[in-house]
Amino acid sequence: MLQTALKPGAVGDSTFRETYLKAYRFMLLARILDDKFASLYRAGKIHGGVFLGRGQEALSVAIGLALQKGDIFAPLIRDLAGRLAFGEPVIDAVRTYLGSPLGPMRARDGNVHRGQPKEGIFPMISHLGAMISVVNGALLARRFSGVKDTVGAASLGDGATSTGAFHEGLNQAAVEKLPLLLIIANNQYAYSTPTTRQFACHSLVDRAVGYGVEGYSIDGTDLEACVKSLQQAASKARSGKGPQLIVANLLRLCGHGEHDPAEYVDAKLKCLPGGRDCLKAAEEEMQCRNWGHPEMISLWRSEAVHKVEEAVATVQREPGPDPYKEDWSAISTKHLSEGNG
Amino acid sequence: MLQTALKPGAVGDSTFRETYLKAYRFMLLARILDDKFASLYRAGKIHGGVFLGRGQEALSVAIGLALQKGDIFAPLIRDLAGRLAFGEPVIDAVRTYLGSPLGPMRARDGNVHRGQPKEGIFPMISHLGAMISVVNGALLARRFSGVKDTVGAASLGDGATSTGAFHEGLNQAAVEKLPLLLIIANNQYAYSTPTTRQFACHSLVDRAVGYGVEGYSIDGTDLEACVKSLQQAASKARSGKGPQLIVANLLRLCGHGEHDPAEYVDAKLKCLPGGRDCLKAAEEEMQCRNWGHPEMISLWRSEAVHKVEEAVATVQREPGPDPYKEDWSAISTKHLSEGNG
Amino acid sequence: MSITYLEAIREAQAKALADDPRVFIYGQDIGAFGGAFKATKNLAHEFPGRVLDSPISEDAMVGLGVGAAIEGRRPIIEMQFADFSTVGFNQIVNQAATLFWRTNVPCPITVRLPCGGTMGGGPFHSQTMESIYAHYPGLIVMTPATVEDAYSMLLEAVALDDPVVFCEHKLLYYHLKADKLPTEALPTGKARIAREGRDLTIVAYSAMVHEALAAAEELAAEGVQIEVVDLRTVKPLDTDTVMASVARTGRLLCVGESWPWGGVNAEVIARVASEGFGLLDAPPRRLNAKDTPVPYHPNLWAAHRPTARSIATEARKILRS
Amino acid sequence: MSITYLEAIREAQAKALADDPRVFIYGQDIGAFGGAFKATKNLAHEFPGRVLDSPISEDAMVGLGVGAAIEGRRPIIEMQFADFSTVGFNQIVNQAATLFWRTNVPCPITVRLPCGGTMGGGPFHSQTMESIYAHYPGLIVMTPATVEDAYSMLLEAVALDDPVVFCEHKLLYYHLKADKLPTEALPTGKARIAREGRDLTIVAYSAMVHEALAAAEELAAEGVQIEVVDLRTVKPLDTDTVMASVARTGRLLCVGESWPWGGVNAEVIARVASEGFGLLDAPPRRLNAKDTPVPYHPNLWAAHRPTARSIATEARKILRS
Ligand SMILES: Cc1ncc(C[n+]2csc(CCOP(=O)(O)OP(=O)(O)O)c2C)c(N)n1
Ligand SMILES: Cc1ncc(C[n+]2csc(CCOP(=O)(O)OP(=O)(O)O)c2C)c(N)n1
Ligand SMILES: [Mg+2]
Ligand SMILES: [Mg+2]
Repeated sequence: MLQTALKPGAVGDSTFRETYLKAYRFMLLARILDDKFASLYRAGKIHGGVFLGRGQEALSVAIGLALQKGDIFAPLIRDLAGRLAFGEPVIDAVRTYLGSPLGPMRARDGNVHRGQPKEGIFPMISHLGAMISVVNGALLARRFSGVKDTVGAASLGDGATSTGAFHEGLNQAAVEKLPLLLIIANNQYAYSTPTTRQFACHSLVDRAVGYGVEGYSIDGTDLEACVKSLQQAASKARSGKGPQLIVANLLRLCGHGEHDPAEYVDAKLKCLPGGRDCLKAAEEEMQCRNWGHPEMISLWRSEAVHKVEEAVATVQREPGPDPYKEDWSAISTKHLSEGNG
Repeated sequence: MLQTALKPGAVGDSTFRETYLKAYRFMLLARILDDKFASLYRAGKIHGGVFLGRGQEALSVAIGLALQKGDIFAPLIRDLAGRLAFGEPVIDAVRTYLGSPLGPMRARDGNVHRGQPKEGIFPMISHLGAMISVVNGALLARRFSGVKDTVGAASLGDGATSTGAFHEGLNQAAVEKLPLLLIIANNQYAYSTPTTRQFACHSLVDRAVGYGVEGYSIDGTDLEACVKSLQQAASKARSGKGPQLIVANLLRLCGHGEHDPAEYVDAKLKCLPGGRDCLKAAEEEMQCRNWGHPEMISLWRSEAVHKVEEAVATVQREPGPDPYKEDWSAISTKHLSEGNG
Repeated sequence: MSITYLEAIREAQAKALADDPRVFIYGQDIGAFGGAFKATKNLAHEFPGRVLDSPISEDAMVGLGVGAAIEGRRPIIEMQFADFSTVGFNQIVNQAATLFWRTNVPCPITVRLPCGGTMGGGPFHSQTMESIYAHYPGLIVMTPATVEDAYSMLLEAVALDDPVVFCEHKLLYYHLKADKLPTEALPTGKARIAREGRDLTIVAYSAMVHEALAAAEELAAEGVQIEVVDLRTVKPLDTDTVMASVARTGRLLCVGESWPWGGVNAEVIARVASEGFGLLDAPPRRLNAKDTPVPYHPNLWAAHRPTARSIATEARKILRS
Repeated sequence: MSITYLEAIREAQAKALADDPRVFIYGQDIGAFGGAFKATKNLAHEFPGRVLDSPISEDAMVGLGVGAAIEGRRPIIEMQFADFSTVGFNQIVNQAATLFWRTNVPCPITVRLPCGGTMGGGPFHSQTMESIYAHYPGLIVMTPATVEDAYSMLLEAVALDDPVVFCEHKLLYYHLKADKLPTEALPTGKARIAREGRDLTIVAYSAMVHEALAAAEELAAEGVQIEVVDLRTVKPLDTDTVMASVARTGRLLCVGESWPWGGVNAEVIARVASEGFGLLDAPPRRLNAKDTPVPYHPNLWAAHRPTARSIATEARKILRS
């Protein structure tokens, strides 16, 4: 059941080189955008919380790249890299965080609670685990329609595996043998809670056998491992092998939210495998392999910075939402709306 | 992790012989009482449903016998044998089914929704899986009080393993390393639904590793296997080894309830291991081993019949509940009761 | 030929499946078995692959429905009993109910809840939950009281682009009969005058409509003419019809099977008191179940819920005031 | 020295832990970290082994509390946000709330819900759920509006033998301050006259009490004297105090942050209309949040919930009628 992530001999192969560099660019863009959100937060420009994916870009981007246009992605709070790789425009993220009425959530919902269902990005509700069965339903609908070669990915954290919704959702997907990729980013903490207070199994991948699904255990800071495992899992799911459970080991390199100094994080974890910064690791890897010259990387960086600054500048010029323009109706059948009692 | 149930050499040993016969007597009593409930149901003497444990007496009685006075038992709908073995009086069951105000549920709740929390029998609410965390809480409370050498058992069916409550409850027990016995009676159906629509794992015992708990897979129609496995699991739990997950294979030899002809049951299942009648099997075993002469057994039977008939006769003479004697208040702090709005 | 309330629900689902390929049904034991109450009898056979048995996973059942709805399907989710929707609660009130408002993508899901007390049902097989679901923005809550409405409103529910909590009353399943299925119906959101009268308005819904009608019959013998309004849907709530009736009678009694604190009765009285204060010649009153779980024994259950007798008694009080 | 609403909640828990060995606290991140809002700051350190971090399992969190209560403990269960109690809903309304009535064994569990809207909270971190829980028999629902009540009512909640849903308002956590902790308090179930007046009664609870008081201040400048009643607990609901106030003023406005359909406001108006009809010189009115999820952006949120301004506007309407 448990699989090793790496296909031998793949290294060096030139299409993979491109994939790797592409992945790196999205990781870089995500990191820079996240940093921007953090500084906007410190500047008091963002209402409510800010949640970063720092340290989890390799895993997240691998999800986005393993998916194809038309697939489904239900990201969680640390999936900026994966969102971008799957095609979410930078400006969608900025507009949602800054509460622009032009954003996909129209200032009604904010921060990480964003998406465009018709584009295949399902916007999370906050209740952890709740999106899995929603992805299942979309995949079942596609089966009804005879759509083949499609997959749906749902992201989760280690803490979210303790929810009943996680269990019901994964079990439901297994019973229906749906092409679900369930990716668990075990970043060692759920907010402040260490995994020892969250589960007692040796590894979360040990849960796969109990659902009758394939399981993968990977180093979530190893971009190559992430990309290849996710691609392998995705092609298995596409080919009718049912749900694939990917458990990645890594470390949250930020607070739970930007309000959280996260003093509770055990410093030793940084030295363990999975504790390093996946972005730096990818850069080092690129150097060893001589992929992408430093100049190119710094060019990419400045392009990314430019892109982010431009988006933020644009959105900051956009007017805030006007309550008088809202119809204050929660249903689409307007003549049945009760108005505001 | 997976264990074999039988301790070699135990067979024949005389204290075990007594245990076996004791178990058999409770099984017999349970079967006879269940049959009585069935006939009362057919006679229109019972309001609402009747749910029998036919075919599951061996497993259920093993639970009751593995528990000691002071332990906790949260039985489910097919646990009459276990309840009796744990000490539930026959008349409690009869009074609850017939709705006598003298019963433990005072005609407020009925049939299998009965118990006496202070005696360690937690009365189920209908929502499947919901009792596990309640047992966890009681066990945690005892840990606070320094009570050692105690265990709590919760019964579940195969279908109930699909609930979020099952997952959260077992995981919680594992994290707290509580002395929980979680017994799953896989009787092949959840109402009409076969296990193929309920889970996709090879065996439910494969879930144990995913929670980091010990797992047992047993033939639920083999009384010896049930008694010994449950005793082994109980002593492990008592000695601080944490939750024990027992998965028993057997067949429901009745409808989901007495209203259900259960035509959906695949006849072939009766021929498979786990498909036989555990009561008959125990009798045959006793014959082979020359334990308990036929006369004794028929004596036990008539004693059981007498006990049951007596209880029913007594309860049938008891007056029904009087709505005017009810205070119609759901809280114990009477001066805060809203009355009947 | 005569058809029961339950058969009407089965027929409505059969028609929805036949007329609209986007419709499918998902729930426990609803496939080959036809459901705990047989509301989907033979449908799995008649519509292969579109009536699916679910695991005992209410949360995931509703979540799956929402995902399918996003993809343009029209799922009907059957809860085995309304009482068990408490474990699917989050997906109903926070996922289905918020989807359209958040994303502008409609969520045409119907959640069927077999509701209400029956003999020997007890605390966990008797609950009515319309008062809970109606509180949440984004949901439409239907409470059909007749065979005709069970049929036409369920078809409406499936046709609507919004999530509908469809509260069907188990007590009406077998006893309530009609000669034939309706070909037309009142629009969703409109209440119905179930009986005309000029002395007192009784507002009721679901099974309580029949208790109210029986009470009205009893009081007619005393020369009192009761008007009975059947709300049909409790959200939206047809304030106009209620107000018009109170305008005629000047007196109001609200009857519901749910618990006394809050809920449909409180909402109706609050609206009439706020918007129709001048129409009232006497204080409006309400009758609910008692403020305890639903008892198992028929003696207790009969005293727990409003009945024709207790309604008539309450009505007399109002008529005297 | 000055103490905040949040600190009062922390102090009440410290006192409960210190005075009663049966008390323990269970919830996410409440141990060494002190909770998402720091309501249990240092408690794990001061009371070793009695303040436990739970997995993200709301259903099991409440279930564990009930089991411990059966064994004589007095658990306090902290939900990280009230909104997430929807996944612990079943254990609250069907397990905790029914235990005493079914078995005669009390269930002294306190479930703390950080409730209510804040800037940027959005649809799933802003909900108030008192109107949902109060509908269920077997629960006591507290909604403290002051630092003093946050402290004394939480101590009461833990001391009571019945399940209490303790709704604390996040908007009051840091801003609301008092000079010291109270040594005495009104009994549970009694409402409080937060401001005296003779022209109009405004009934409010939780954070809305302060909006109502601000509105009263604004109207005082116009020569109008508003009486503000703080319900304190919404179940049981102190009908007497409300009625006595309406008897004085003849006019009633109910203000609540929950959604418009049903709930506290409807319940209060229904009671006054039924039992105090003759006391009313004008139609009673209510003000709620709008019937949509709670919006993320402050502009929208400010328009979604009742505020001093909208309350004052509504009050003027009533005073004119
Ligand atoms: C059902 C539910 N309970 C509680 C919360 C509050 N909450 C939000 S994020 C979080 C921690 C999640 O940890 P994890 O799943 O490991 O994801 P991570 O933040 O580490 O990426 C919690 C407790 C929630 N969103 N949903
Ligand atoms: C949460 C929940 N959903 C649905 C039901 C209705 N129900 C009662 S028993 C049952 C089947 C249970 O099957 P299983 O767990 O295998 O136990 P068995 O009846 O086979 O002993 C169902 C669906 C319930 N009680 N609780
Ligand atoms: Mg984590
Ligand atoms: Mg079963």
